[in-house]
Amino acid sequence: MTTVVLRDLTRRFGNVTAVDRLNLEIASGELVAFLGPSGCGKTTTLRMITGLLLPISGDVLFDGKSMITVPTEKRGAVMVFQKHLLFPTMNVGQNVGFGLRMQGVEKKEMNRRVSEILELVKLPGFENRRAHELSGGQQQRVALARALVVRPKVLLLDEPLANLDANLRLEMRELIRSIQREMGISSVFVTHDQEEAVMLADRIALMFDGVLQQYDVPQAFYQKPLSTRVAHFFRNDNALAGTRRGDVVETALGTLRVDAARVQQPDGQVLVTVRPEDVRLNPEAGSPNCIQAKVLLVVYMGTHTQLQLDVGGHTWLVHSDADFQARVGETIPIELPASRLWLLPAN
Amino acid sequence: MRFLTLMEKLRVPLMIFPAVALICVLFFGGLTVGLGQSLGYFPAIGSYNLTFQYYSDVLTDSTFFESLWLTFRLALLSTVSSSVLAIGIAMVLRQSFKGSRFFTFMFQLSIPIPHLVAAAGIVLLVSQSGLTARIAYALGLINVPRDFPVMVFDRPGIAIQLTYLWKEVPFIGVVVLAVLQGVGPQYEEIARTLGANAWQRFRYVLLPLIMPGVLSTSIIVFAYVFSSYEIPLLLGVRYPTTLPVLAFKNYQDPDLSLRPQAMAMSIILTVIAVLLLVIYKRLAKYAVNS
Amino acid sequence: MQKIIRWIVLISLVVVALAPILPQFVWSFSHRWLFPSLLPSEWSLEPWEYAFSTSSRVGEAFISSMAIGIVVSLLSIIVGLPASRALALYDFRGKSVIEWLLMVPIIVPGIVATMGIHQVFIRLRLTDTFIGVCLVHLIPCIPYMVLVMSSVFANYGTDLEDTARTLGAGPVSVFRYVTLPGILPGLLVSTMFTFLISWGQYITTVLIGGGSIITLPMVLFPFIAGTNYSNAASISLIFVAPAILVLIFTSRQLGRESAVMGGFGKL
Amino acid sequence: MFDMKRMTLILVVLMMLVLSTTAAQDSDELMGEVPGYATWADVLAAVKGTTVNWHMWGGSDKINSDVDNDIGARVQELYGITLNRVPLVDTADVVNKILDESAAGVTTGSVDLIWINGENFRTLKDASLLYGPWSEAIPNAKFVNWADPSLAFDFGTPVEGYESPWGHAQFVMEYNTALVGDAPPKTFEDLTAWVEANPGLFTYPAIPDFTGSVFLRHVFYWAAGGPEPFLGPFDQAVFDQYAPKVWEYLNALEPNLWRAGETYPEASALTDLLANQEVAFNMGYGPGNAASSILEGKYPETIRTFVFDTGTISNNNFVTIPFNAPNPAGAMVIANFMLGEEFQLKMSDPALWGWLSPISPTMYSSDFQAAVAAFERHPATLSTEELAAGALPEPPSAWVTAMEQGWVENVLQK
Repeated sequence: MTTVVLRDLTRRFGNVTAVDRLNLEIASGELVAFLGPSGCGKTTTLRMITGLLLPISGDVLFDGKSMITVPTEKRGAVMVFQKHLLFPTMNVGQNVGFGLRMQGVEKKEMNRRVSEILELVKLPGFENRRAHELSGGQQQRVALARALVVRPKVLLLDEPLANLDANLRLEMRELIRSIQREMGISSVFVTHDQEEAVMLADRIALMFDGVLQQYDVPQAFYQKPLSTRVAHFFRNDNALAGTRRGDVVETALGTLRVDAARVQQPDGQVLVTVRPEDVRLNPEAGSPNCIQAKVLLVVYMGTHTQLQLDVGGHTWLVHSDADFQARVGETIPIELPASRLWLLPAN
Repeated sequence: MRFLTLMEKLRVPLMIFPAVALICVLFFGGLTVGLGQSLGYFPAIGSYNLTFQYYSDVLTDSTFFESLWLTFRLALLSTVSSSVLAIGIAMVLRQSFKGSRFFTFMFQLSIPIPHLVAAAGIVLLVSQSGLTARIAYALGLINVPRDFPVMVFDRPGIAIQLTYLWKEVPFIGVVVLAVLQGVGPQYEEIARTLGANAWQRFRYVLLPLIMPGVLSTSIIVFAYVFSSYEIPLLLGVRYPTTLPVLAFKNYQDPDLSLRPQAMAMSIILTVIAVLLLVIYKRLAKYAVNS
Repeated sequence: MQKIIRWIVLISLVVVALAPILPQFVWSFSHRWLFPSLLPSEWSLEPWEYAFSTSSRVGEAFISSMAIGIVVSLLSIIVGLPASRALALYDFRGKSVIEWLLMVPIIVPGIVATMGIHQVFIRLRLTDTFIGVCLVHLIPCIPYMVLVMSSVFANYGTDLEDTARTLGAGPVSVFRYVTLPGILPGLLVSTMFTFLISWGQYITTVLIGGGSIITLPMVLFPFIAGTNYSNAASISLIFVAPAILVLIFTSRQLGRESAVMGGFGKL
Repeated sequence: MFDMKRMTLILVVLMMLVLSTTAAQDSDELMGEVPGYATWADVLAAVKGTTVNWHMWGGSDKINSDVDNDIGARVQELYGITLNRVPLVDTADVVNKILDESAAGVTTGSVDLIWINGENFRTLKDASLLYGPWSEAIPNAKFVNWADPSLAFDFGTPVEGYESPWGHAQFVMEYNTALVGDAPPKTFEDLTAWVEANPGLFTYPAIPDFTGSVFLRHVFYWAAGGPEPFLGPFDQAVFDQYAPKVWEYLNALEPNLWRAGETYPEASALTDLLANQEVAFNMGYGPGNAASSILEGKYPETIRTFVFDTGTISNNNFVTIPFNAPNPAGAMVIANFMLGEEFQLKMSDPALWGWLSPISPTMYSSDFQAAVAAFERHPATLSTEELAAGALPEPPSAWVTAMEQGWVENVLQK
């Protein structure tokens, strides 16, 4: 049970600032996702937590103790990579027991703990298999077991599921989640897949260009993104410029009511946004917050129908019921429920 | 259609035939002639009767065993020390640092240089009146050449081994380096986060990864040293000398009746080489697996 | 600390790499250089004049060494390339036997087969001939070529070739535009190795060439054995120069991660 | 035995008297029969535009370049022959090649002429693998005193027209005055004393090296009080009588030798050891070697030569023609040229090779004699008189083989 604090963590490679004054706190037993496009600095941060990479400035604290001078092998922050999962020269048992062997744990005890952890990852009795005899998912689970068996203070997973196919990924997510909960290990995992981050993480740290954009629970990234960039990353580009005045926003398409208790932008120039799934089509006549939109494209998606609409010159995406009917070029009314509207700062 | 399937069938045989034929005729043909002569089938001197006489002549001669032991010792020592040094240097060269390409090139420098030139260079360097001895004299460390340690024409064969080291360390090293660069840093990083210190990372993670490459290049090196002729001839003592030198001396003796003995030595040399290879591969397999 | 060790290793690496070669430059310009002088007491161009004179036969030997090396390399490619491809990409009965057959010459002392083949060559009138020497040099060269190239082929695979064929390329075009560029780095290195193996052969050339085919090692050997180090030095340097040139061209291939060097790890 | 030697000496003198009268006339006629050619003119006609492959020891750049340039150019000019020198590390290699060719039934080989003597000659002659007889029939053979046992016998093997002499060699010891002083040990007793007083500074080449072998013969001669017991056919009883004393002497010497006798150098390496003061002595068949080595920069200026008080062994360098030589006529022409005044004068020049001539100078013109007399002798070279005074014969090669083998078993491997 360890809390991890990153304080003003900064790292440069040549002229490029990979991570810029990052401040973050990971509560004991929490599972945090570092999310962002490739090159955003999430892996660099992970490596700084392990000590494989030293920051130029800033500090890494485990339970309040600075780790900067502690070498990787003594930190107790264990890493699981996406590639090169298992040591190819060892069998499963040797792979899992590696960390214990390094600590000089007695052989009998080691074997006991290895078989125990293999059961936990649902690979009982796999000790003598060679790495190349295992499937991708099995290898992933062995790698996880190898990390867990040393009871790390912090578990760090670098895109652990990127190489797995869709079904396996789902299965593994659940496994990681349940084991992490069960063992209560403070964990960080790096991913560029927002869906994965949302499903797994207690909190998500979204990074762009080495700068932390938003650190919050997954729901917040959908409901309360802090910028258009964040919103865009979570696939929300629906926006409409306007001016807030109290609980209304004046837009070119009319006046929209907002939930003043929910939105955080001050009065003045703002962007009104609403998630595609929150837009109501076919509103009842007379509903508030109704505006007209022109249908640009209708795509049947199986579970729903996706529409591209022209809303005051902006292209919006809207999800409707699967059986929703509309013709391209038709103008339809849509309702933007006040309780779902969120305001972003105007650019 | 039938023609096409026939071509399909013949493809592999056609591809391997030239190489296999050449090696069979030249190498195994030569070996067979040698075997025949070693057994006394030597029409040129009018000998057709098969006999093991020449083998027993060779195997009862202490000179042969002294040569065998010397040859084996030189090969083993050169191979082991080359491998160890090669791994060490490769570990340094794999790190990325300024000028690493220059140093890697310098490391490879001796690979293409013929053994003969290497031998001459080593003599000029480490003989009792060589450059090192002269530097030692200039520094006042020695007064006369014989104060300088004996390294050329010596029983332990130090100059011989230095020549092999100089030639073979880069050969093994380059292979190790290639393997290490293919491995990348991640295994070590995992090991590190799992609590392995520098030695443990090398011993338990890297060494098993590079061992297959080291083992098979060291077989090549061992075989080379085991069979080389010029270096021990130029830098070694007159007695005992290495097996190839001894065999060739007998072969080139104007007394043709020594030829079957030379051939018997060669055949024994061959058998030992193949045997050592088999043992080595077994050991290697065992070492890698456990 | 680690940095200091690294630089100690690197500097000694350079010193050790150059120590047996650089002093030979000085030797090649020396007339009298006796113990304990650190530099020659008399300088001279004689060793170089001798090396470039016709009587040293260095020029002639250089040409035959080069010609033999090139012919042996080409033959090794012609013979070794199909075999290594077959071994790398196809499974067939007796494959392990073939592999073994082609690898044994690396392990077994070359002098053994050479002494036997010498007897046959005398009868076939191949001793004292250029082609006889080339043939005997092939014994160690083919196995090296096959060893390296089968690893290269295995690494390269057939996917790209198959793609090219579905795109309408004939066998020649596939080889010319897909296979050859793919295996070229490996081919360069293995050709360099076979060339250098041939380039450095001494005793096999002496035996089969019978003194009629004079190669550089044969010109050099008497001077080393005869402790005539000044002449040995000038000839050594001529002997080394093409080898270093070859290295400069292939150094990059040698240095980087490649199936080529890995090939040596597949014995 | 001894009497026979005296007899031959008398014969020599008589022959010299007879021959000297004809010395001035330069006839170009065959003096006997050679296989395949009726007259010398036929021989000369056959050689125009041909190549002669001369297989010879190639360890001396000086000899190499002189053979290629001077001799090569002259025989091209005189006879239209292209001389192709084939360098050897060991003459046994070419002997072996001939043996192999014969065994394989190769009747036209590639070797025309071989620089040879001793054991190698005997091997080829005994196996009947030589062309000839021819050497007594070529025109310049008239200069050769075939009655001289050192020319009629090559290490006890009768020459009988199968090889032709071209240079004379005598064993000398070389020493570094900087280490030894001006009074080198000229007897084996003195040598022992010196070696004991100066351990590590003396050694001799490992046998069967040519030079090491001749040093060993000197020890045998010393042990027996002279060469006489070893000049007849090999006799095991005689050998056993003197051998123990030789092994005892050499083994007693061993602990004080260079490297404490742990190993013995090659002759060429010994040259280098002397040059760099690793040892104080070298030895060899070339009385002019010290002088030319000093001039070539291989030796320091302080090297001098001496011979043992009891004399040193001398022998001759020959050339021979193998049975399957493709161009025996050309080979004979070269051999003939090498017996001529021009070649012998050049070879004797201390500034060039400084060899001794197998031919008495009186056989040649007065110009030749005057030129030889005018040679400036290097201080490192002994006078011809000093050398000739103590010239000892070589034993038959069977003795040499026995001595060499004995040394390997009783000294080297002990």
